[in-house]
Amino acid sequence: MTDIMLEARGLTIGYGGKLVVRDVDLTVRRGEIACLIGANGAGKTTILRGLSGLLKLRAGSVRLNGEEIANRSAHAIAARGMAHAPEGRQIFAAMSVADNLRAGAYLAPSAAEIGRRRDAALTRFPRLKERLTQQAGLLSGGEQQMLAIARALMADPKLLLLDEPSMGLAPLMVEEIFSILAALKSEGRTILLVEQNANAALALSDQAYVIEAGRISLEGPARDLIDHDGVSAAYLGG
Amino acid sequence: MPAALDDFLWTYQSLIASLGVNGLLALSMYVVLAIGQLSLGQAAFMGLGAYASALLSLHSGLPFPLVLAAATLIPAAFALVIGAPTLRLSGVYLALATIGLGEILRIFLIQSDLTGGALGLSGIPAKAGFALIYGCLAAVTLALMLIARSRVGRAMEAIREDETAAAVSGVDLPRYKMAALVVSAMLAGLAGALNAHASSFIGPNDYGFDAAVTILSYALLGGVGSPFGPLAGALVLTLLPEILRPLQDFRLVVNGAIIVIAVLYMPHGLIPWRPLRIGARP
Amino acid sequence: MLLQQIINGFVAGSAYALFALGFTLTFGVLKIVNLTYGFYFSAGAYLALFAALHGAPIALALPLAAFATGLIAVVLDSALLSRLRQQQAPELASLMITLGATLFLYTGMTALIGSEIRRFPIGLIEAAPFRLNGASISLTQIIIVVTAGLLAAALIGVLRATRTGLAMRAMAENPQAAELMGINTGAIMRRVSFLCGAIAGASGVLIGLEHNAITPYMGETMALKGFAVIILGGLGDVGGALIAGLLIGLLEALTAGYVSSVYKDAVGFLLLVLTLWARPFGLFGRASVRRA
Amino acid sequence: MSAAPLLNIKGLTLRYGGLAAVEDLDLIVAEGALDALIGPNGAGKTSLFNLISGLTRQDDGEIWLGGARIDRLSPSQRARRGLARTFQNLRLFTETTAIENVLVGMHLHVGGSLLEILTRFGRFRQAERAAVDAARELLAFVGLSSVEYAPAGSLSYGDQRRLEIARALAAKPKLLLLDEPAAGMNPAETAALRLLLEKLRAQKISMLLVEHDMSLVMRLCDKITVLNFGRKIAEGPPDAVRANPAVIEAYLGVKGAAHFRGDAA
Amino acid sequence: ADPLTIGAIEILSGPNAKYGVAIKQGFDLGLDEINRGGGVRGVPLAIAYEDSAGSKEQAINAARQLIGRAKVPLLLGPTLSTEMFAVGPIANQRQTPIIGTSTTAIGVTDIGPFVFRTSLPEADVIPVTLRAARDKLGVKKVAVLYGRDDAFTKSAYDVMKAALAELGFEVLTTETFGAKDTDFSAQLTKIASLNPDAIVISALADAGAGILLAKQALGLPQTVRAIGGNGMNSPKVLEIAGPAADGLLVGSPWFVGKSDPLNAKFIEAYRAKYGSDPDQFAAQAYDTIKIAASALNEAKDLSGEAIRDALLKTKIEGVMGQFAFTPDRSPAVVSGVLVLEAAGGKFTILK
Ligand SMILES: Nc1ncnc2c1ncn2[C@@H]1O[C@H](COP(=O)(O)OP(=O)(O)OP(=O)(O)O)[C@@H](O)[C@H]1O
Ligand SMILES: Nc1ncnc2c1ncn2[C@@H]1O[C@H](COP(=O)(O)OP(=O)(O)OP(=O)(O)O)[C@@H](O)[C@H]1O
Ligand SMILES: [Mg+2]
Ligand SMILES: [Mg+2]
Repeated sequence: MTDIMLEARGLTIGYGGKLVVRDVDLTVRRGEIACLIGANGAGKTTILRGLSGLLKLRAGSVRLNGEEIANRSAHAIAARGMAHAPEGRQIFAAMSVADNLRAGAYLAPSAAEIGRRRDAALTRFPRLKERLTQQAGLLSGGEQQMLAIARALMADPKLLLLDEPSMGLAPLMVEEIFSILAALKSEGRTILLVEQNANAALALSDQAYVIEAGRISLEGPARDLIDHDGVSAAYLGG
Repeated sequence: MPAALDDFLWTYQSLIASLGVNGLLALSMYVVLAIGQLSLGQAAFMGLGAYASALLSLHSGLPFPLVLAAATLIPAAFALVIGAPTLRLSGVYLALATIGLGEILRIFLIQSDLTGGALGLSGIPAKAGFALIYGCLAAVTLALMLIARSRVGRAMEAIREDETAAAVSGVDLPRYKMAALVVSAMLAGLAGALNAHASSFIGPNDYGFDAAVTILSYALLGGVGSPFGPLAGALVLTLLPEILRPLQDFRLVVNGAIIVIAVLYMPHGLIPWRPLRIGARP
Repeated sequence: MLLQQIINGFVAGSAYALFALGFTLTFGVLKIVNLTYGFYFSAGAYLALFAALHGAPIALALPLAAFATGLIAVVLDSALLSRLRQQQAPELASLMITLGATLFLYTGMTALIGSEIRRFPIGLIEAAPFRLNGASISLTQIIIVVTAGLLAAALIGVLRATRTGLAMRAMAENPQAAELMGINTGAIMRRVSFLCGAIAGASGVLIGLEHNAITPYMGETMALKGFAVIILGGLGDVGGALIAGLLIGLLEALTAGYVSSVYKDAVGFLLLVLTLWARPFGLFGRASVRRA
Repeated sequence: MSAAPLLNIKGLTLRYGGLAAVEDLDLIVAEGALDALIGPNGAGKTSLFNLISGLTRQDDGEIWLGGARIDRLSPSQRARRGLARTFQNLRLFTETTAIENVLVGMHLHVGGSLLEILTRFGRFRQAERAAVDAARELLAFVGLSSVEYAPAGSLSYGDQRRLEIARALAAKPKLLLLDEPAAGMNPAETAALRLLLEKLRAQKISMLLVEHDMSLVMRLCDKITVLNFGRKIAEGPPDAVRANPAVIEAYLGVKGAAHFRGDAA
Repeated sequence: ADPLTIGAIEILSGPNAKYGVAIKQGFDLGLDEINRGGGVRGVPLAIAYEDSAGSKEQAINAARQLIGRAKVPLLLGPTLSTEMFAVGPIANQRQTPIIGTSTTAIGVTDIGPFVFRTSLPEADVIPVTLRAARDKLGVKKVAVLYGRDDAFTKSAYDVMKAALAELGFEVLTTETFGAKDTDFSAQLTKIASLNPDAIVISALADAGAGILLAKQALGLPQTVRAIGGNGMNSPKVLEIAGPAADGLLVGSPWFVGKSDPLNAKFIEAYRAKYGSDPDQFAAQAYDTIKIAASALNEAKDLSGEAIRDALLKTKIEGVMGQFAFTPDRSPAVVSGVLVLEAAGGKFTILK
């Protein structure tokens, strides 16, 4: 077992004829939080989709826990312990909240285990508990966001990819999300985070990458980037 | 006219006429599909137009242009009446409701003595020549093209993609949907009348489920980005069985295979382009 | 006569429902109006016929035919629909491709085996009807009613309560998200195709047995009725399909018995149109949930 | 603030079964105002927007816009009266290009009768050309010039948000409802959005803004209304709302309130 | 020498191909014999077949091809009366004689002076059958069941209705079905409740057999006779319905068991060539090609008018008996109609 959870080398991804992500190298260490920040359209979402198998890679290698997973199907990657809470939430709208959570634990070994994870998720998001039987598509935007995160947690992942988890959440809830991330980290889980709330994200992360027009323009320990002048001007509103 | 050409035209008269008529039907399908309404009432509207015009021609002595007008207005009136409740439906539900209405109409045609029952009507005067059929087709195609390349065409496409977003942008959904249904009914009725007066014989089973599906397939095979897609679909699907005639037993098998392959390789239709609008990329 | 008409209606309705169960399931999971479904119905009947002509008892011919049609469905769906899905083709393209495939399959079948009407060998199944109170019902009819009921219950059970059912529903809603949950959507799709093909095939055998008339186009006729049934019941709703099938069957029988057989076919469609005007998504269907 | 009310909502109520998404709500947006609507997730903000724009019907209450009652009108009729909105869950015409999305937004203002369309005479060409120019300008205004011809569905999330705003602006609304316009934007992008909204305010477009980004709301808005469980729990200028214990308790949190205190200065 | 080619339009594919195929086999058998005997006008005779697949559109296109391009002097077919109503006017317009071999509906020959048929119209056959049922079996009260949406079954029903009234039957109820129906139990249940002596059925073979099976399944006794029209006069009906067909009555211009030598020879040749028994459609086709050949030989030239005139004068002895056309181009001799009864999977002449 290495201490590197995810290692991407030369990641290149495109849509049709257009390359959107070029030659990106990323490393996420076990038990750490890494974050990607960048302007709208920089390619953050595309990178996450490439890592989790939703998009085909044009080139590059991805190692999860030392095993090559480039261009494996998304379900196979999920089975190796990666969970991805995608952009736009992608909840199962016509299914109840409870069934969405069950689907999140699709690969769980036993009913007891599913129950345990569900209880944990519902303690984190009490609002979902009130809405268990409601069709997920009828939830408010923020409630859906909570469900998307909770559903990813149901997989009990070793590596969690989160695409803007704080989007659409009320300030109190944003605080809550960041403290959940901190708690997950202290449980020993690894997280790759895309976040526009860059201040909070950098404060929480160990390692950070700045994406510009599909390439990594800057990387380093998150603490250092907070103080970096360019970063602060471009992404932190400072 | 040289005898050879005359023979050629006579031999392919029905085929040439059906190409035009089917083109009109394809356009009538286009009008509803363009706003995302999977209405399959076209066959029934066609039947209404055909029967109305045939009965008028046979029994009323009305001049032919008036007969044609009636053949477009009667289906249009029918569309207006059924429109309000029907247009609340969407997708396959709308498709089946309109097919259901068509089946009910068919059963009425079969039962009624006026319409000749299962025997249909024969001896309809042959008044629809090539000039009339293709004149109508050309005029309708041009009009639809001009509309597609305007704010109306944009609004239609917007409805197809997202009704709610179109509505809050100020697009009057009920009006657009009703207008599309009525225009589509008029075109189908016109096609029915032309067909009746080109082939001289009509029967109630010509306007059932099979016909509805055939008309739909013109548009689907051709693509609904622009009026030319459905026209191309009608052209191909009308000609194919004739071209493949020498294959005898395997004619329709090959026909089916060609359709399958065409869709596999051209899922957006034979003519996937959308009309160039003013302001679109040069 | 009332009792007999109710039996007639119930049997006819169960037959519609039996056919419609797989039809509605294909739509429910794959989100595609798969017109080839009617072909599996015909194919099932023919396959069982050939098995029976080679001496297989019905208890063997039926499952054999169902298994074979299931396999045909898997092959066709993988070759056509999966491919389209990968290309992210527009929804209607899949309707068109099944239309083309239907033409190909039906005419291909007739070109190979002729369009002659065929019948199962006499004595393949006990034909003498049971009598009760002057009404009669045959063994095949009983089997159809029972199968339709049990199958509907089983499908509802699978969809609601099992892990596979959960995966099917998730895939129906959002295949990409389902993949992210670790659901192998390709495998689920094949399973659903197989199941639906097998249901269509088995219902073809049973209904072929009941009327003892097998023609290549029997599936096409059935498909139109089946369509009405699954729409009336609400697309994708298994229980709805059962109830809608029974409703249409009963209504047709009673109309023919007490009003006029002229309106027998119309009444199903009339019910459909009126229902949709009142409930735009069928008796039990629901609008897709998408909040603004 | 004594300007005439542009939007006037009286006793508005919407229930889903036992749950009241909006309950007995009174709300006024004055002519030219830039007001905010905040509240915890599920408080009923989007539901209120849906009621105002006509996508759902209220169970009770009235909605007045510019002196006329609009709560029985269809969405397009309300749009005609000067209402436009953006969607929290993006609803763009994904297959059409960005510029065409904006052109659809302009639907009500592009002239040309059916006859003119069919003959290409009269105002038609001129109207279309003017519309295209205006659409280009709007795209430039929201910073999307480079993707004019990209299908809307292929834009990144943040760009799609901007496109929604451009489409809504294309309708030349009197009242613009913005549902979380800054979601998916980083602080720098949010600051640019703020400038944009300020320009709109200068153009006398009234706005009602739903937003969870307090740095934006607190700096920008004239009046803030806070909802919780469908009811109004506070209303007033930013400073008052920020200090309101009920709002801190339900929405901002002590840390949040403290955090945003410095911003308004 | 180049053969003289005439055209034939039949249903060779699709659900009703069984009729077209039987007809084609009848033609081909007759053609062999004609050509073995020297052909017509000193050259072999040939038939160019076109498939209509049962569709009017395709039948029309086929006819236009044959007349306009292949320039055949004479057309045979098409199979169904509906198709004839579509194709007849076209042939007539170009003055090309067209002979239907299986078009029994009312009004077929009214299409025009070049439209012929060699099949007995239902109007000549059905009254014979009904009279036999009344006189020989004592049938008085009947229920009627007909296919409402098919031109052929509907027009046969019209004939039945008139004949039933004329012969003084009591009609208890008139029920209908759709061409594609396979479930007839509701109608038959109603009929059974009225206790008729017989059920008069106008149906094509497939539906007809289905009705017989359903009749048995519902427990209607064998003594309640089924009386069919031309569409049910097919061995296929007996084959499908099995014992349920026992007691069925049909009228027919021809019968496989007819013992005259010409017929025996035909059946033997047919069995040798195709390995099965001919049906009425094959027999009519066989006679028709002989009639056509004779007229082509006699015509003073190959113009449409000459052939038409020759056809009107043709008199032959065929497997169906004496044949000649009436002035309005239907079969003149109707005395040969036999009433057949199904028993043990075979038709026999009703005693
Ligand atoms: N389906 C698609 N087809 C074509 N281009 C696309 C598609 N999806 C994204 N793109 C393009 O890829 C680039 C990167 O998009 P991506 O969604 O990865 O950005 P992002 O960094 O996540 O931005 P945001 O912060 O707005 O979410 C953008 O230029 C976008 O226009
Ligand atoms: N159609 C519906 N059926 C049942 N409940 C609904 C329906 N629509 C909304 N709700 C509920 O009403 C409440 C209000 O939802 P709304 O979307 O208005 O919240 P919101 O204030 O916009 O929240 P957010 O900040 O998360 O977007 C939510 O709890 C939601 O679950
Ligand atoms: Mg993104
Ligand atoms: Mg909201």
